Amino acid sequence: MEEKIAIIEALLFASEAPLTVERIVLTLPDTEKKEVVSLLEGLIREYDARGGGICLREIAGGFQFRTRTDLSAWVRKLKVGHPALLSPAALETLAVVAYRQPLVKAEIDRIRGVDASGALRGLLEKKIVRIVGRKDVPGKPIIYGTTRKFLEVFNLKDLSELPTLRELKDLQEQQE
Amino acid sequence: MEEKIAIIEALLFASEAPLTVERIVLTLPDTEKKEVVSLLEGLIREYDARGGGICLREIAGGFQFRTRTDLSAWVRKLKVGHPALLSPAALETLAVVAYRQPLVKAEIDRIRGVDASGALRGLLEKKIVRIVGRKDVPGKPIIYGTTRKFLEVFNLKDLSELPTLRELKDLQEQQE
Amino acid sequence: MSYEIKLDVFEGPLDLLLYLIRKNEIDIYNIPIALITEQYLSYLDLMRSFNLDLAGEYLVLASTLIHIKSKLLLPPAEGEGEEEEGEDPRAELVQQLLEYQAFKEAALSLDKRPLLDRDVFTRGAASEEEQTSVEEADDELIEVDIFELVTAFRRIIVGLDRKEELDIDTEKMSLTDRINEIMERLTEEGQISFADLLGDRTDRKRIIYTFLAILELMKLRMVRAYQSESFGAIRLFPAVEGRGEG
Repeated sequence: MEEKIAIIEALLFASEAPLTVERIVLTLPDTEKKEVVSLLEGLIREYDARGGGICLREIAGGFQFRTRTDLSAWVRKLKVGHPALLSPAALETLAVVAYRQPLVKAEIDRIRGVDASGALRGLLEKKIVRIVGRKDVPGKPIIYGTTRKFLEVFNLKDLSELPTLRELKDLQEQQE
Repeated sequence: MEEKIAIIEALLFASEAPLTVERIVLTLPDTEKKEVVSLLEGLIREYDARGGGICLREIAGGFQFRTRTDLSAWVRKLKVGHPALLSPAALETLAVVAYRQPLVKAEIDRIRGVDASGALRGLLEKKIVRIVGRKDVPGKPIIYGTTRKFLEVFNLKDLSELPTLRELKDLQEQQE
Repeated sequence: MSYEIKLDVFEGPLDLLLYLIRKNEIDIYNIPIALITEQYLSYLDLMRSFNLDLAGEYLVLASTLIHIKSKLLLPPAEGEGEEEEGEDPRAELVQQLLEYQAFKEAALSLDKRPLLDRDVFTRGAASEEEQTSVEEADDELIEVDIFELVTAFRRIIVGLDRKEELDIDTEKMSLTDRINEIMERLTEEGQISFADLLGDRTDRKRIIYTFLAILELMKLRMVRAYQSESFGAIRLFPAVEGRGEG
């Protein structure tokens, strides 16, 4: 394969947004716009003829590799059960619960300085936080704690394996 | 092209992380692990023979499309900002963790002859190193190890692919 | 001075020592300690004169070198056979240097690999499927690191009263483990006796933590404890029936 095509292919693949012809021309020295367009057209034809899982398409004024549309059902199947990430709010709430449990929501709100209802609901749904019980005081507030799944997610034998703030501080202080 | 290969190619392309054979088998019905492996090997050969801008590689226990190493200068030109490079201190610390894991910080400090806190923290933040657990000795020190991201960043199939550490010749032998 | 630029590139005392050994083309197994000690110390002086922060480890190695040097000057103790594998005072240091050198080389070879986002790149764009959110699976996997969790906690705590920073001790966490366990069983079984809670595992630590956990739960008004007669079985009940968010 001609080296120029290989370079364009690498650029297309690594680019975050659809790649414009202008951008390719800027990156490759001594290359005319016309030449780039014809190389791109060649690439599109090559991938289409090959009939593989990927194709090159002109999108939003640029060019981008995509999975073949008729294979989307398979790709969606792959995405199910993809590990979820915790939002910063969820992570903070979880941290407070983990280190201060068993505790009531009012205490979480106080420490975080914001209402933790939304984040807490999400954590309950994900089953990493649970209702431990209720307090026998007026209002019967709910007490929260972490679950066994929490230990699994963080790969901990038990809660005493949680790193302490002091340990984190030790790691930090040397940085200056 | 056989439809199965096209599907696998689409899955590989769509997956954010290196895709394991197990995952492919789970997604494709009536497909044996052995068959998937041989199809993957075929794809690797096909892309290599084609000499285009992308190649398929076995990384971190899975398979992933990557740009060809020798085209890196071109792709870097396209990407804004420079990748966060690891400092020599970070690399040394990482080498010790990679070869001696699971291990505690005191062992890293001993081998490097300096306090590794700062470097270790940086590696934890980059998610190249992680907290594995605690050692069951007085003080319960934290044990560290490398992550899957370490394999992804350093282009490794698994830890056994690390080049062997230069043999530490026994002092006595050497003197004879 | 050729070594001016070298001053802050050392990764530590061992690195400096290796540099001196290489510079002098010395056999690492047979280090002329007097010469190396002298050069090492003058480097430290130089570093000091440039007001560079000298990590304590540099001084530790300096004293080790001086110690080895003085040992080598002493005549061998009487009766010590010549051919015996006499302890070379340098042996430990050499071993340490060799080990460090091996890792230093390993670090360099790691850096020579095709690194992600430096030499190789993965697909840059998010695929169409990633952009549209996927329905959450029932038993969802969560990808998060313990280090992120502590960092998040520290971020919050730092803004608070210093008292909050009182360290989390592992004792408290062991207690919390027991509390969670007790409450879990209480929700399942409705009530439970102290003896049941202990089960077969009656080691001292477990008895103490179980007892402390119950006291804590009573203080928190989460359980009630009843005893039908003196010295009779203590039974625990949830303080408030029912669960679920209300």
